[in-house]
Amino acid sequence: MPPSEHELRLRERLGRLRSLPLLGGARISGELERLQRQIARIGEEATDEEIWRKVELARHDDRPYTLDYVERLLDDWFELHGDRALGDDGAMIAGLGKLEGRTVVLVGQQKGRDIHERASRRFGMPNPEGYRKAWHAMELADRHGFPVISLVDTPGAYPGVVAEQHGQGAAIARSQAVMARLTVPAVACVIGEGGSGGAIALALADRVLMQENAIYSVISPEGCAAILWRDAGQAKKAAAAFRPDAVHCLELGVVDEIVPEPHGGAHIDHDMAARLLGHALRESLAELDGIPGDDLRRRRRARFRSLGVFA
Amino acid sequence: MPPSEHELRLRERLGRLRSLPLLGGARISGELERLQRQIARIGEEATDEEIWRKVELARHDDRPYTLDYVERLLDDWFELHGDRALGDDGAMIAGLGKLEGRTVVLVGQQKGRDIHERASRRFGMPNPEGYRKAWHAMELADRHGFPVISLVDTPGAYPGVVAEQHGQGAAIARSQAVMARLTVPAVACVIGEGGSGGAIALALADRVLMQENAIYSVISPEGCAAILWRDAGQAKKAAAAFRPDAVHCLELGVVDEIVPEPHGGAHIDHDMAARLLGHALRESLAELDGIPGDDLRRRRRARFRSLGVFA
Amino acid sequence: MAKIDVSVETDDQPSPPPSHPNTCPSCHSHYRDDELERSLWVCEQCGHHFPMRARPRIASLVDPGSFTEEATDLHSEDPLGFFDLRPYTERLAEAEMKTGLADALVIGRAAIEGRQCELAVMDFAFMGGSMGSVVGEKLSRACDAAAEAGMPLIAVTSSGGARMQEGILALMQLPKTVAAVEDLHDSGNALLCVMAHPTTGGVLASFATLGDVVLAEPNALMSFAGPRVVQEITREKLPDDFGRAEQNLRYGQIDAIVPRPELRPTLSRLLRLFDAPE
Amino acid sequence: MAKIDVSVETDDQPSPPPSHPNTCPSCHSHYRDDELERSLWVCEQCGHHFPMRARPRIASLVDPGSFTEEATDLHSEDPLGFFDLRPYTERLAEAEMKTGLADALVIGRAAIEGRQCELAVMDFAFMGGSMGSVVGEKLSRACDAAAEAGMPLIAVTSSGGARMQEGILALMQLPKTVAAVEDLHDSGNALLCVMAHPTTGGVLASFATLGDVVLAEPNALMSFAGPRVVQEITREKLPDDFGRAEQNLRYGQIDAIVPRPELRPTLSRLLRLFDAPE
Ligand SMILES: [Zn+2]
Ligand SMILES: [Zn+2]
Repeated sequence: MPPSEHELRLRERLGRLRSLPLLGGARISGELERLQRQIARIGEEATDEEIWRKVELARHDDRPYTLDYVERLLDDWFELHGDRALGDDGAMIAGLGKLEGRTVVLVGQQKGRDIHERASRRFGMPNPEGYRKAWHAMELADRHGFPVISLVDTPGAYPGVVAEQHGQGAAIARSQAVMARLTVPAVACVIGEGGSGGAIALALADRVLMQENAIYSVISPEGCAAILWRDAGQAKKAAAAFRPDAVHCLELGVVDEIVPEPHGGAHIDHDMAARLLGHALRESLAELDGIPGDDLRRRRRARFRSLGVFA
Repeated sequence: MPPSEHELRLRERLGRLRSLPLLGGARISGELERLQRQIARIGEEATDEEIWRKVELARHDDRPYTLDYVERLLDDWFELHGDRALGDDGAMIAGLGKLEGRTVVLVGQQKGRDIHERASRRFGMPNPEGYRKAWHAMELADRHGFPVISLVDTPGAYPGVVAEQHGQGAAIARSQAVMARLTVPAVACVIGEGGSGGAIALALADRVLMQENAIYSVISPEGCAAILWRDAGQAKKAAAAFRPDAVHCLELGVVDEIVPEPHGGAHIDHDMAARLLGHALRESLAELDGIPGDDLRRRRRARFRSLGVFA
Repeated sequence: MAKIDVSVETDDQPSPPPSHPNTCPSCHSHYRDDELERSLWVCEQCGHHFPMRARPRIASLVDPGSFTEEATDLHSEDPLGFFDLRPYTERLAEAEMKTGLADALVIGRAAIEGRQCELAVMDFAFMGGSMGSVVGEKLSRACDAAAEAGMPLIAVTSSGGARMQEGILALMQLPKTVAAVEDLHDSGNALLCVMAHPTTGGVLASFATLGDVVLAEPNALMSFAGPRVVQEITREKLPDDFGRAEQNLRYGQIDAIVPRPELRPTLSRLLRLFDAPE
Repeated sequence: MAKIDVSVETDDQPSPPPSHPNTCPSCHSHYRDDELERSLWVCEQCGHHFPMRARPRIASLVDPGSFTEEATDLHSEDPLGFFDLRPYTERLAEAEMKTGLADALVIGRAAIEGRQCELAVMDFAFMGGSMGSVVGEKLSRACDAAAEAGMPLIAVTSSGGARMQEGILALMQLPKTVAAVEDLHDSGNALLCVMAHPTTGGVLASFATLGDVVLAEPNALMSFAGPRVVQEITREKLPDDFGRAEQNLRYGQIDAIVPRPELRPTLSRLLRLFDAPE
């Protein structure tokens, strides 16, 4: 498809976007402009090939993980461990740190870098203990007025027998409920795989960002393909159908902003990726500064309550 | 000892009581009067034999347990199960019911009546799951403005390996913290054994009642004897030393009121015991009616913060 | 480690289909339609709970004539232009034809034994009870209606999870309904949840588990990941009652298992306890 | 089932006494007093943490000269006229003689690397670090002092539990300190807990586990019931690290295990994070 046709479709979408109820509620017109600029920056809608390339990049073995950003963005990092009930889930990180001199609580799923760490961190798929650890940390943030930053990077919550026994579904629900109650600013960013319920558990935030090559989806391409065509190999086709890429999520109003990555992807240059992410996080936090807690909470809920398309 | 001497000692104690810091804080002078009446009603200080008799009565196999009172005092009882994390502890009861037309949340330890039930309810010794179930129910009460009634009857929290792994100490602390935060009226009554931390977990209430033949202690007589004399058989001597009986607890300001039992003890007549308890609970709740939630909480904390004797 | 996500199973069948929908999959007793209707779709031989459609469910719970349906006009859009084996729009039309419902959730005002409440009942027959934008919106509106009227919301769930065909917007119905439930809670009104077989994926991971009181029907599957997915990923043998109501009760996840014939009196009692208006 | 209660063990010895207090019970290295003092009472061979008294603990944590002790005048009464092998008053006098402390807790204002905080440090040598009315009152006052000054409270615990000799009033120090911590939390200030060996019974079951951040020293015993009692009641073989800091970390009960030499920089970092005034 020639670029001009893409451009046309994009403009048309943006036009639709303006009138859709999903942009009602808390969103203000200034944001539409930013959104427009962002779409213009990204330039054109991704082809099926490009979408699949993003799926690959989002899962790239060398992609920076939560702790890679922690290391580069936060001073005085102090990791909190344990859910005060049952365990300490390596698939979830929670802690306190200084972001440019300001204390924040950071939570996020953590994938492993080597074979051993991958197993111990369960490939970034949290158990209920992990979500409980995260909400414990977020409640600490709320008590002390610290903003919450959440970095989302998970194929999904862990589908284990014990995870189910310990209430995986309820843990994800409760984690969202805790975020819906926060009276401190919360900014989420999808930094890799934003896989389904396991991801949304950490993403009920005031601002939801998404890195350029991250994906965010209701189901993995493989899972979708397995259900629709009984063939996980059709993942590429599935990804093309539901388009988990950042531009599409931005167009739908699911994310508020796309965070640029270094040319070629975040894995090429972790330091640069961290600088770009840090800039976006600080900008988002600055926008939320000074808004009273009750207002934050009301707008945050309204933002999510406005999502959906129906007639 | 002749009654007159008892009387003297009692009066003297009451006199001391008036000036002690432990009666400062939230307590008001009207309460001192009630206290005085109560001491007068009980008449005289218990002898060592009488104290031991109360220990036996408090542990009597036929003594009414939490569910015996629930059955007799609450309409529309609906038991809540589970801690939403890990398990459903039979040693702890939690539920909703109507006390004379008013919805309350009731929590309490539950001993077993027969061999099988005793094992499944762990002799009324809760695991952390039990305390978590109780605080979940109390948080529900707080959300909906229902008063909390807690019935305390436990030899202590369960001293098990798994209980420790799952944070027994923290669960007891957290349960107290939840009660310290409640903005609804809370009335506790020790109905049998008020054993140590396992008991206080449910007793950080606005009003703390105690049945005539209940005991309330920092350690069981056997435990105390085992530590002091390396001989659990010296329990009677230990009980005489720290006097876990209701009159003594009342004198110290640890409980606010003694709830009378049927002649001979609550086990003689469960119905009558329930009527007497019901009356006391309703009276205490009535006294707390109309006090704003923040005041309740402030006074409740002040009540407990005033306990202690030092120079 | 497979990259298969696990929160969504939108198959229309909660379990392997029995030879005939009126044959009990547990004891193989066979019933006529009117027999099942009379027994509230509970097998009189073995107690198996057959799936129950939304409208008969409502009729079985509420006082006759007391139900006023709300938000009947909401229909799904097709934001992705989604096409798998067939277009999503075609699936929607087919589901509407088959069920007589506009989507997988019916909401409205009702009374149970004289106590008023807001009611939200899912129907598994509509695309596996999957939650898309319409289900999310209706559940949210039900929360608001309950909050405004000062009465509890009773939600009866039966769902395979989020509706894949609406993509990421389906996932957004999780935080949407959670936010709505928190608004309901802030209003001081209760959410009472009843989970029917199956309640899995995104519905379990949002409003269904946030009830002040959480009930389940006997043997209802209530797992975030489906048994097949768990089996596939962990390669473990699953316990016999994996994810079932009984296991959930044992592990402290729910308050009670209530057989269908006791559901109306139980909810009535809860409405009295939560001071629902008469 | 024995009726033995389990929350209190006030033995003066946290573990079987070694042949000599300066001999490492783990690797049997022997140290001179000045060697131990220099190493913060940590065995340089094996890392074993010897018990550390309150005053050297404070000296090891705070900026030189920055500690101002508070509530030095509080002394225990004997509300029960308690007499076991000896009168409680005699035990108190003896403990005061032995330790030079008025009771098992020292509180005061301090600075750590330039950041101010309130500090509460227990001393196991004073009647097994047991918590009676004075410990409860001082901990409560420390909460208030931190709240009023707008700074975190750092509590370093080492305790066998509630002080039996004060009977039910000792038990009341649990809710008393919990209420004080909740007042501190409502003021928006943090409680930072450091559990040293052993922290058991009533202290574990009250303020020690309510910290915003909970640290422990390596191998510290942190169990509600003592190992002996658990063994006696359950008749099970206890795991090797029963109740130890390492087990508590694995089971999610604490945030970190911090070796003693790293405690000062760690607390300093936490004071920066919690915006303690300079
Ligand atoms: Zn059958
Ligand atoms: Zn050594």
